[in-house]
Amino acid sequence: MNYQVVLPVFEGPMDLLLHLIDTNELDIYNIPIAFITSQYIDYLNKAEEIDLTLSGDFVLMAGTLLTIKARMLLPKRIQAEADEGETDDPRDELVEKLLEYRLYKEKAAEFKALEQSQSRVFFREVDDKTLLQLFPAPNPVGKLTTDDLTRTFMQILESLAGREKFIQLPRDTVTIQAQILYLLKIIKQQPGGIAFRSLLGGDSLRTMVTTFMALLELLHRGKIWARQKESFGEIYIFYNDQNGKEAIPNEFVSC
Amino acid sequence: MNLFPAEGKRLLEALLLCSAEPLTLKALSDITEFESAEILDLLAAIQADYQQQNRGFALTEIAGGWMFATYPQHAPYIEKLVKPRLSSLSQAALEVLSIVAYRQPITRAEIEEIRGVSCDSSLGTLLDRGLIDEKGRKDAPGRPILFGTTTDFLKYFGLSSIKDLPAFSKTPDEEDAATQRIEEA
Amino acid sequence: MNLFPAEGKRLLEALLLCSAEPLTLKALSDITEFESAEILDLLAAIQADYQQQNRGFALTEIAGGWMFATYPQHAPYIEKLVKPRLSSLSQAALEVLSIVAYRQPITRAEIEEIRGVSCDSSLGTLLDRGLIDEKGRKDAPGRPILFGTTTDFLKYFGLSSIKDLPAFSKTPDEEDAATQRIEEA
Repeated sequence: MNYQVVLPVFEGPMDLLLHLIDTNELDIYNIPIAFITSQYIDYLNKAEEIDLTLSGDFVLMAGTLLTIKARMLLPKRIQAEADEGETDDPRDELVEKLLEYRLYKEKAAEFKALEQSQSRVFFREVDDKTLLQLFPAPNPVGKLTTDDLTRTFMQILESLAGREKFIQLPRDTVTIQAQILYLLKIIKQQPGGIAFRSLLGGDSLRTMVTTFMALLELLHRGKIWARQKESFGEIYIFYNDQNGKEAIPNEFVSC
Repeated sequence: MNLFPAEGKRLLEALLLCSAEPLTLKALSDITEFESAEILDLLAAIQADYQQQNRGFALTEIAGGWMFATYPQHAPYIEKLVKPRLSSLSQAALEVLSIVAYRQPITRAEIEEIRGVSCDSSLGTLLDRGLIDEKGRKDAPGRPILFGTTTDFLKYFGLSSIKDLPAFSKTPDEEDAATQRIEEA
Repeated sequence: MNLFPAEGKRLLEALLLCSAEPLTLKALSDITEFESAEILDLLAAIQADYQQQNRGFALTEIAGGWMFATYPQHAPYIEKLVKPRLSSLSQAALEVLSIVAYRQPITRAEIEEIRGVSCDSSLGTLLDRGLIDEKGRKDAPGRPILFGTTTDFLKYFGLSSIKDLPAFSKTPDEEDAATQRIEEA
């Protein structure tokens, strides 16, 4: 028997976060960030399992949540120093954005109700064709000339060329799932380890976050190892061939 | 009849207001499910109401149907109202027209692919103005309608043939492709 | 005024019958050459007439002007007559539209900042349906396009002016800010 996984679909990361806050009856001014982050990432994982393609924006928000979580973990003193004496809550900016988004989401619901009631009201219809028969003189294109036509078409072609270039960006095509498969392949090809930095180079922010999330997932599943030679040194990623740690050169320390 | 006469009149008036074309007895009876005789009675009552109350328009029987129409003495004012609207195109309509002109014959889906947004209302405007019309069906799944420009289009833009449309100067490929398509058309 | 009041009413009614768009006070006064105050009196008189006579449609103030509109109870019948309306707006489009409505003029990047997600296709839909349009460019790097709502937006949602937007209920600060922004727009 096949089970259909029913997963609610969200308009974006903010929509998903609000849903998590509402269903868990959380205080938006005091969000338990570790809890919400794990719920959020849980949703992303479920979405991947059923092949629901989420845009890179969802992954970007996961990165934001992890950053806030990390900053919350810092001792207050260090945090205060990092903020040059200010003791702002790292969640403030997110809360502000969530409140603003929620406001417009509520307005959208009101517009939907207006749309529905207004859809039952009809207005006078006037047929241009009939009017043109009654008042035949006017020129339906006004002062437009063939130059306007040509210029407009040229502009459309230019924007089309721009759009095609835009579509070629990997931005929305890279999912965590796809990135996991890609990373596994290239990490496997490098038995001597591959520098973490080199995996993140040259990509857009969205792709970098996706790559980072994919690496975390691979670590979590025990498919790869991450090691560094010294504290704050370059992190190297190794493929875990299931034969144990001996595959990793000795000079690396666990991290 | 299901409704009181006053309600029946109200319904017919609402239908007449929303129709750009004369409404036939058959259309009115299909929509309202009233008997033809009842509808004729109601229409006569509406007609009398508007006359007695000296309203600014009348219910008239025209071209086998019924519609609200204005009186001839108001024509000069109405002309001032409608002429500016009938002699200008929105930016969206101009974009669709330019695509049809250079890429004809073309389907709605193809136009939408080029513009990246839907174009229902713009196509409707251009069809109403007689600037484009249907040029058969495309030999493709669903047999979609193909659109092309009309002789009125040539007249309004002062062209003797569609080949007189200015060619492009910037991208030679596009120019070739466009010219080719136009010649095929 | 050149005409007797009854004649003035008749002329306005004729103009309202011939317009598929809300007629503004300015358009009516340009066409009729009546004073604004006289026109307002006449419109109020027409409105009262139709209500007292229990007609099938009403004169309503919408989208900055006046036009004849039907009553909701006749919708099931009228739907059989007129071409089907465009589908209702998606949740994404409604969210983008509500941001544009309260924050106009606003750039795409600013909308995306609020929603946390890209909005190309929603913006495209709203532009094609004429619910929003370009309101110039922002004086910022890249000179991004500014978007705002149109009179069709007001008509679509049954609002008579942008000041009729549903007010913010929860946070007074936000409401003030939004109201201020709208008044500046």
